Amino acid sequence: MSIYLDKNSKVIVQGITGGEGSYHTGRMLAYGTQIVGGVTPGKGGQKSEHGLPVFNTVREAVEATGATHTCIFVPPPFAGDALFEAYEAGISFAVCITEGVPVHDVMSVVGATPGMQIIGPNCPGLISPGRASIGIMPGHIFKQGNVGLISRSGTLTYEVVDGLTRAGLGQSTCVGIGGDPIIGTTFVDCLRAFANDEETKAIVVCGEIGGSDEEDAAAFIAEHLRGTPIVAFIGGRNAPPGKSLGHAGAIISGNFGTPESKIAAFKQAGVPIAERPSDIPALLKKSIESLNS
Amino acid sequence: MSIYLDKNSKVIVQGITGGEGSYHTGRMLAYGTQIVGGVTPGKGGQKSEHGLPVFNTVREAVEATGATHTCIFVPPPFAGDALFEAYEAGISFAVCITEGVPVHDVMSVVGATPGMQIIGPNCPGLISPGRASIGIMPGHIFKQGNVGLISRSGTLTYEVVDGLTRAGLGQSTCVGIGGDPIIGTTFVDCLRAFANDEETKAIVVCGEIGGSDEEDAAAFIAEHLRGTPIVAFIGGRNAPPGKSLGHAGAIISGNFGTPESKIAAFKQAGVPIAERPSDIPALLKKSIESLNS
Amino acid sequence: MNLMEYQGKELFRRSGIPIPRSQHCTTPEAVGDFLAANPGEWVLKAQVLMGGRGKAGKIKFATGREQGIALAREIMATPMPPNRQNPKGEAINSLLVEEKLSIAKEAYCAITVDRATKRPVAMVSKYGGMEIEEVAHEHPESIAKFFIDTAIGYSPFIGRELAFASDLDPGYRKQLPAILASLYHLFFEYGAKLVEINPLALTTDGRVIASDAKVELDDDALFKHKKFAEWHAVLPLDEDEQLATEAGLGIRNFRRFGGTVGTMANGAGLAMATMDAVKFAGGEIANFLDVGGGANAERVRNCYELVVNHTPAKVFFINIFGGITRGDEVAKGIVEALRTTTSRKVPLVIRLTGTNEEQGRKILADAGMTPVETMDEGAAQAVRIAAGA
Amino acid sequence: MNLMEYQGKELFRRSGIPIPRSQHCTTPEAVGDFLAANPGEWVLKAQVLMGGRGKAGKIKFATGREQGIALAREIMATPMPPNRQNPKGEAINSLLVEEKLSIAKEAYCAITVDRATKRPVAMVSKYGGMEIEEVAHEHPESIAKFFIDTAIGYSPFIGRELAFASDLDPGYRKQLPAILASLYHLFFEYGAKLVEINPLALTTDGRVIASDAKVELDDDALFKHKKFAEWHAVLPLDEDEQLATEAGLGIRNFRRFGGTVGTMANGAGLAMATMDAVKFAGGEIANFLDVGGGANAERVRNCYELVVNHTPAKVFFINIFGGITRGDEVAKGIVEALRTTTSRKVPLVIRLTGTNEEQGRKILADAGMTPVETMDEGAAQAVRIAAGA
Repeated sequence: MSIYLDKNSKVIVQGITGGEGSYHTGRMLAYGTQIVGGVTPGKGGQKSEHGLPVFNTVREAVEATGATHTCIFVPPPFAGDALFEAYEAGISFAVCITEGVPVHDVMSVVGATPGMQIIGPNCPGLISPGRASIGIMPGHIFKQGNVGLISRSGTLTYEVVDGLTRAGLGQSTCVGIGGDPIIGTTFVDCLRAFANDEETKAIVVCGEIGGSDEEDAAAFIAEHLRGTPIVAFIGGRNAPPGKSLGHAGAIISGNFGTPESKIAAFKQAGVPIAERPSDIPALLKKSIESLNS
Repeated sequence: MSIYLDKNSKVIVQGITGGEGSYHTGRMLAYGTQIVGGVTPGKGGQKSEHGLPVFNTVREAVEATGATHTCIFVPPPFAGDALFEAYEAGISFAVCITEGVPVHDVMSVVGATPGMQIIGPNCPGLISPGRASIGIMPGHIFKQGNVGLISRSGTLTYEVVDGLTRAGLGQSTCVGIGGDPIIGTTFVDCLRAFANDEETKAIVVCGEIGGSDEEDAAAFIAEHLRGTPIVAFIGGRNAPPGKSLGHAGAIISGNFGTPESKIAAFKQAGVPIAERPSDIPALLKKSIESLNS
Repeated sequence: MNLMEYQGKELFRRSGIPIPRSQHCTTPEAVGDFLAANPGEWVLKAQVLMGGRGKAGKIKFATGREQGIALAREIMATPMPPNRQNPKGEAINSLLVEEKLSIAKEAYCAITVDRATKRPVAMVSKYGGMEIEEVAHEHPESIAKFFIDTAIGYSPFIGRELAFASDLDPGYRKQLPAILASLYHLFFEYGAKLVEINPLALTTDGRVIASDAKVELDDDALFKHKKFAEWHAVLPLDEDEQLATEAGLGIRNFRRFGGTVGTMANGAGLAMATMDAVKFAGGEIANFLDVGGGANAERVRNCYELVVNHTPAKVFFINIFGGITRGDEVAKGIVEALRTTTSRKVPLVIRLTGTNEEQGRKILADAGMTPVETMDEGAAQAVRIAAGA
Repeated sequence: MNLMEYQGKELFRRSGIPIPRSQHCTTPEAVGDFLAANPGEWVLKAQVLMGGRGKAGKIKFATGREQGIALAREIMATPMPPNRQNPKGEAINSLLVEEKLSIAKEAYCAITVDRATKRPVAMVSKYGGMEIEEVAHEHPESIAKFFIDTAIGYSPFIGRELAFASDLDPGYRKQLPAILASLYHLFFEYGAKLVEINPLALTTDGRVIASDAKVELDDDALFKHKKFAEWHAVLPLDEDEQLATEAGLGIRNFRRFGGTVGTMANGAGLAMATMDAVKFAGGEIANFLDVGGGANAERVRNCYELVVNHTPAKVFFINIFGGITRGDEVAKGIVEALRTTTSRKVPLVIRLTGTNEEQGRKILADAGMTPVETMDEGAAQAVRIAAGA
C-alpha cells in the first residue's frame, strides 16, 4: 500500500474549470488518478473539458460521486473557504496547491477540521507512483517502488525523485508538504504514515533551513524508525541568515532553524545527510545495504 | 456503576471561595464527594474554609490533584471562560451551575470542547446517590437504587425524586440537564449513558414544554431502550402558548414544542406519561412489573 | 429582547447588510417633513413587535407632505388589532418611512439557535414575504438549512450551498454569501437568538436588499453592548412583563391567567408543575410566578403583593422545594413579608421542603403557619379555600 | 511586512491596548513645535525597523522646543549603524515623541505563529526590555507559553495562566488578560505573524502600558486591509527587496551575495539547492533568484537583467525543473528574453527538465542553445565559465 492515496481513491478538483485546475486535471487523469468530478460554483450540471461532471458545491459532488479526496486550485483568498467546504462535505483528504494563502486562514482551517488530512497549502501535492497523483507533480519522472519521500519544496522534490528513479530506486509515495509557515501535514505526520506502511522500506526527507520540522522529524525517527533506511537532505545550506520571522519566532524554535541544527539532529538520529541531491541515491543504497546486512 | 460520576471521581470547584461556591462545596463534601480542591485566581496557595487547597488556575489544580471533574460557580460573564479553562486543563466532565450565561458563549464552548461532557449551564448538577454529588441538589432526598432520572428543571427534579425515594425507588444517577436553550448534555446524551449503565434498570424523563428534546428522547427510546421501563412527565401542560423564540425557531422544531407533540412522541415510543409528579412512582412500578413479567 | 424593524435595520446597517433608504419618525409631522423634502413615493411602516402589519392596514404608500401626515395619523390612530398572544393589541408610537423598492423576487433568510445540534442554523427559502411557518407547512422541502460549526464560524461556501440547495433565483447567488456573512457577524457579535430577513428582496435593478428585519437579542448578553440598554427603554413590555420587572423579577417570571388560585414556586419547572397541580385539583390558576433563587423577605413580599394586588386571587399557594434556596431563609422571608405587607390579606397555603426544611418549618410554626406536606395536598387545599372563600 | 513602532502602536490603539501619549514627527521642527506646546520631559525615539536603537543613541530625552529640535536633528543626522543583516544600516526618516513613563517593572508579551503545533502561541516573561533571545538563553524557564486552539480563540484564562506561570509582578495580573485579548484580536484581525510588546511596562502609578510595539504582518493577508497599502509605501525596503519588486518578483525572491555565478531557478527549494550546487562546484554565488511559476519571456528577461545589471555575474545559470512551469514555455521565454534584452550579454548555462522538457529542449536547440543534463553538470559548467571568462 501507498500512504494517503492509491488507485481507488476518488478525487474531485475544486476549481476544475480554471486554467491551472483544468490543465492539471488532464494530467492527473492521464496518470491514472480516479478523478470523478469537479466543483465550480455556477457551472453545476456542465461537463469539464475532460468530460467530467461539474458541480456547484463540494457537497453535491461528494453525494453524486462518493469522492473522499480533493485537489484545490482556487485563488488564495478563497482557499480557506474551499478547505472548510471540503471538510463539511465529508472529504477526508485535501491537497491545497494554492500559493499565498494567508497564514491565519491556514491556522483556522487546520485547527477546526479534525480528521481531515490536509496537504499544503503552497505544495505540489503527492503521488503514489504507478497508481495515482494529486497535484502538479510531473508523473513521468516517478517510478513505483519502496522509497517514501517527503519534501518541503516543489521543484527540488522533482530533482531528488529524478535521481532516485534514474538510480533504480522506485517510490511508494512522494509527498510535497509545502513551504508555508503553517502546513496541514508535517514531516512527522508523513513519517508516522510511512511507519505504518508495509510498502515503504526506505525514506528520503528533503528539508530546508528555517523552522524546526526537520528537528522534529529527526526526533521521531530516533524513536520510531531506527530500523528503516533514511537519508536526509537540507536545502539552503549556503544561504546566509535571512530576515527571520522576528524575535518571538526565534524563541519558539530555540536554537533550531539553522542548517547546523538540522544536520546535527539528523546525525544524532543516525540519519546520513546528503551534501547534494545527486548524492541521495548512493547514500540511500548504502543505508539499505548496511541495515539489511 | 452510576453514570458520569462515582465516589472515586476527583472534583474541583471553580469559584470555591465565592458565597455559593463555598456553601455548596461544604454540602458536596458532606455528601461524600471527593472534592480535591478549588480555583480562585489570586488566592492560590490559600486554603478554602473547608481546608481544601485553592489554586490560581485549573491547570495548577489538575496538575496537583489529578481532578477530572469540575463544578463551576462563577458569574455569567465568566462561565464560558471557566469552561474553556477546564477543557484546556484536561478536565473531562464539567458541571456549570451558573444561570444567565449568554447563549452564544454556551454554543461556542460546546462546539469547541470535543470530549468534555458539560452538564448545564443553568442546572442543579447531578448526583449518584450514596456516592457523590456535583452541584446543588439536596442530597438527603435521594436514595441509592436503580432508577436513572433526567430533568430539564431544578426544583421539579427534587419534587420527583422525593416521590421516588418515598416510594422506595432508589436512583442510580439523577441529572439536571438545565433549562437553557443550548445545553451541553441533552436527554439523548443521558439516555445513551444510561443505556450503557448496568446499574440503571429504569428511567424517569422529566421534560417540559418548548424545544424538541423530549421528541428526540422519545425517538432514541423507541430505537434503543424498548425493553427498559421508562416514565415521562411533561411540565407546563396548562401553560398557554407563551412568547415563543420567534418564527425561525418554530420551523426548526416543526410542530414540536407543544405538550401534545411531546406526549404523542412518548406514547408512540411506548412510554407512559405521568399526569402529576406524584403519579410517577406508581407508573414506574407498573412499567417495571409489566416488562419483567 | 425583540427589536423593532428600525432597530434591527440599524444593526443591519452597522453590519453591512444592504437596507433601503429610510427615516424613523415618531410623529406624523416628522413624516410629512421628510416626504416634503424627499419627493417620490415612500412606504410608511408602523413600528411594532406584533406581526401582520400589512393585513392590519399599518403599511401604506404615500407621496408628499399632506398625504404623508394624513396616512401616518391614520396608521398611528389605532393600535395593532389584538391576537391571542397580545390580547390588548399594540400601540403604534413610531413609523419607518422607507424607499419603495421595485421588487422582482422575494426570498427568506435567517440565522437562529438550534437546540438539537447545539449550533447556529442558517436557513434560506425561495418563498419570501410570507410567514415562514406557512412556508414550513406548505413547502417544507424549500427551506435549506446549514448547521454552523462554531469552531469554523461562517464561511462563504455556506451561502453558496444554501443558494443552490434552496434553488434561489440566480440573481441572488453572487450577493447571498456576503449577506449571510454579515448576518452571522451580527448574530454572533450582538449575541442574537434570531436574525431574520423576510423578505430578502431582489430588485428589478439587481440589488439584493433586506426589506424587513427581525432581530431577537439574548437578554443574557445585553450587558455586552451599552446601546441596547437605551433600546430596551423604548421597547414596549406587556403589562405582565412590566409588573414582573417592577417587582424585581425576570421579565418572564410572571404571567396572569384570570383564576382565583394565586401561585408562587421557586424554579420555572416547579412553578409550571404547581399550576398543573392546581388545574388538576380543579382550580383556576390566577398566575404563574417563579420567585427564583434567594427568596428573601423583600422578594417574597413583592411577589405576594404582585399577586394579591393584580390578580383576583383568593388564596396564595407557595410551593418551595429547597436546593440553592434554603428553607429557613424562605420561611423567614414569608413570615417577614406577611408581617410587613400593607396589601390585602389572603389565606396562605405553604409547602416547604428540601434544603433546611426542618428549620424552615419551625420558623413557620413559630409564626403560627402550618405548612402542608406535598404539592398535591397544597394544591387541593388552595383550591378548597378559593372555592369556599 | 514589519511595521515601525509608530505604526504598530497605531494598531495597538485601535485594538484597545494601552499605549503612551505620543506624536509621530517627520522633521526636527515638528518635534520642536510639539515640545513647545507640551511642557515636560518627552522621549524621542527613532523610527526604524532595525533593533538596538538605545545602544545606537537613537533614543533621547528632551524638554522644550530648542532641545527637541537639537536632539531630533542629532538622531536623524546619521543612519542606524550597520549589522550583518543590514550592511548599510538604516536611514532615520521620522521620530516618535512619547510620554516619558515612570516605570516600576518591565515584562514581555507576544503572540506569534508556531509551526510545530500549527497554532498561535502567546508568550509572557517577567524579563522585559531586553532582547527576548537573550532571555531565552539565560532564563529559558521564565518564558511561559500557551498554544492557542483557534477553534476556541483567546479566552481570559489564558492571560491568567500566563501571568501566574511566568510569575509576573501582581501589579500586572488584573490587566494582562485584557491586554492579551486585545493583542490576540489584533493578531487575528490584521493577519499578523508576530505581535510583540517589549517592554510591557508597569508604571509606578499602576498602569500597564505598551512601551514598545513590534508587529509583523503576513504579506499574503495585506489585501484584507487597505490601510496597509499606504504603510507599505513608507516602509523602507532594502535594496535587494526593492530590485525584486521592480522586477515584478516577490519581495523575498532575490538576494545578492557578491560572487560571479548568477543563478535562477523555479521554486525556492531548487533555487537554494542551485546555490548549494554552485558552491559545491567551487564557485562564488552572485545571487539567489526564484523566478516562481509561469516563467514567460517578460519574467525571464526581467530576471536576466536583474542579475546582469546588478551583480558581477559572469555567467547565468538557469535551472528549471518543470512542474506547474512547463518546459516549452520557459524555453520560449528564455529565447525571447535573450532576443529582446538590451542589457549586457553573459554566457548562459541552461538546465531544463520535467514537464514538457522535450518540447522545451527542442525550442532551445532551434535557437542554438544546448541545455545541460543535470544540476551538478550545470553548476560545474557555470563555475568553469565564470572562472575562465
